[in-house]
Amino acid sequence: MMIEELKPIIESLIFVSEEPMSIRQLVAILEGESAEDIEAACEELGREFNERGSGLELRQVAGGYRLATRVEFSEYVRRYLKAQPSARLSLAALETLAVIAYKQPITIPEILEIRGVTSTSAIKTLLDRRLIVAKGHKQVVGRPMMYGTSKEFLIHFGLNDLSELPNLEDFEDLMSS
Amino acid sequence: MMIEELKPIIESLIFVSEEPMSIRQLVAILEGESAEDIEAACEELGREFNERGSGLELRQVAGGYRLATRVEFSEYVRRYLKAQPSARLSLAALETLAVIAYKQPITIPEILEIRGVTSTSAIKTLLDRRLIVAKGHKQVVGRPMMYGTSKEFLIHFGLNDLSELPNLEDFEDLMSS
Amino acid sequence: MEKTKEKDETGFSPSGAARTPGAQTALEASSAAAESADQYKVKLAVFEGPLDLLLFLIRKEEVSIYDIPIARVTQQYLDYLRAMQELDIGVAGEFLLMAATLIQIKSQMLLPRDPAIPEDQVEDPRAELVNQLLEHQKFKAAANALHQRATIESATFTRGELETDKENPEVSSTIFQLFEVFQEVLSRKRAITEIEIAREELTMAEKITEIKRLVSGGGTVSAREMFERARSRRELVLIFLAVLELVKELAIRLKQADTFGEILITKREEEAGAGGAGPDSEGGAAIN
Repeated sequence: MMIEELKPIIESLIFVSEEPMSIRQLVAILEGESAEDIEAACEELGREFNERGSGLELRQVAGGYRLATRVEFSEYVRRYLKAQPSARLSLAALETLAVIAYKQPITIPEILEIRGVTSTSAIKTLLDRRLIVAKGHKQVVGRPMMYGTSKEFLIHFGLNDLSELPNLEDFEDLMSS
Repeated sequence: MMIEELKPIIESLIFVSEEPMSIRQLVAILEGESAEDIEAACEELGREFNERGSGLELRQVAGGYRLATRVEFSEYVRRYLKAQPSARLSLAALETLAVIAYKQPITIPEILEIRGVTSTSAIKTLLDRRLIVAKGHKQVVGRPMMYGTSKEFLIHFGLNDLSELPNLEDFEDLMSS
Repeated sequence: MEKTKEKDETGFSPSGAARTPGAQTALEASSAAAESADQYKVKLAVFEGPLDLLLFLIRKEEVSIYDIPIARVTQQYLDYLRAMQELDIGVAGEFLLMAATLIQIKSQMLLPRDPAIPEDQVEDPRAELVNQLLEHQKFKAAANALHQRATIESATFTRGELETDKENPEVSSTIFQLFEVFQEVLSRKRAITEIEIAREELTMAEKITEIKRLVSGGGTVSAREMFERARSRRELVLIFLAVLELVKELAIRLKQADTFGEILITKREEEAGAGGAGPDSEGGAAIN
């Protein structure tokens, strides 16, 4: 294969790899190609990334080549990552959210009672993400705060209102076949 | 910022993101930049990937941009990842999915009506694979759950949005042939 | 219905690997109808449902879907069902329902036309079925198109994982998952409660044995002293319940000398005949 042909193949391989891609690995995948040609293709690929002012660069790190964002754009990347905690919740947070959604309004001690573990940091996460809101104090000893789901919760899960939460019957509909 | 300056920043952001990156997200990160400029930069970026014969391409999927390897190099990538093609959907699941995709939101009884056969286990599979999501209860007797396709569905089938589904009427008259 | 369920999971198992989704393929696979029973069985399993079977028959007979010779097709349909039954393939309810529909349409077709209704207003009894078949056919084609798209998609790959990717276990939160998680929490709580109950029962049994042992030598034990030995509220309740249980079992007797005096527990000996003061009233009075 010509070096020109090798380049895009190597590019896609480095792109999908989770670990830096070594010349040795590339030689193994690209049967019949010499280590020299492969190395030359890598070098050229890296040079091209630099020359065209790409947002990415081909870095040579311990053990091989990897693609990474260029340092000068790290500010934007950081900004993106920070604004990112979108769709994912830890299992603890998701459990807490589920309990709140189905048992609202509910206090922290009551959540503890159901989950069997403290949920304070999960509740903080959920409050930060605005998936839950405080719903006033419960009129019992200690007047603990009650929590319920927010409008953002409905939007996040694509619900019009809480009555659209699936119930046991919906689930059984799926099981009975 | 000039479009030329925007391009590498956008490239690095799209690279870092795990999910397709929407114009809206980019606008939020690149404060002060117009959606038009950002879109123009994305277009140009995509064109450049194609023109230089990169191993990667910029694709529009599920309402956003994402980088992916080109189909023509799939054999090498598979060889490296030793990727098992992800478990295929059964015929029943695919047909059920087609009905849901074109008729959403749709309930289980309505799917039965069209397919002439119960689809509950197919629906369970589709929910597990996250290709469909619950879309709330239908306000009819029994309040059955309605289902529709998810973002995963768009990603799985490489669609930018539902309007990219082929027209159902185009499938007509297959019997007369 | 059981059958459909199984098929879902095994739809593309080795035996089905050669077929791709889509009407044509399913039909062609079936039309290569084999003579031997075993092969027959395999072919029949290809039908996803009654509509699939009907479409196959229509194609096999090379008739128009818009003008189905209903008597002939019905006969063939019933033959297939019979074959399925003979081969011991469970015939799902949907297949039987369709058989009933076909027979109904057939008999409607045989009825003489009402001369009072103008010809262009006579409704074809097959119309609904034809629409259903056409609709089904379209979705099968759509499923095929989806499958082709997925095949192309599976040939492109996204980048490998980066360090910046979240370390959280992926918990994508669809609404059904939220429900499932909730159910899991509830069942976990149930399991914990059951363990607690089991533990409590064990302790209760222990208390009963302990009290029995204390009074076994014919001695007397002060109830107050025993209650005072309890290290927790829960243990106190347990002792109390154990005493009650033993009174009920007629294993012990409670005695109280004066109204506010000590309650003494003694072992109850076998009594021949219950006198005026029965065991219940005796125990009950003492406890109150």
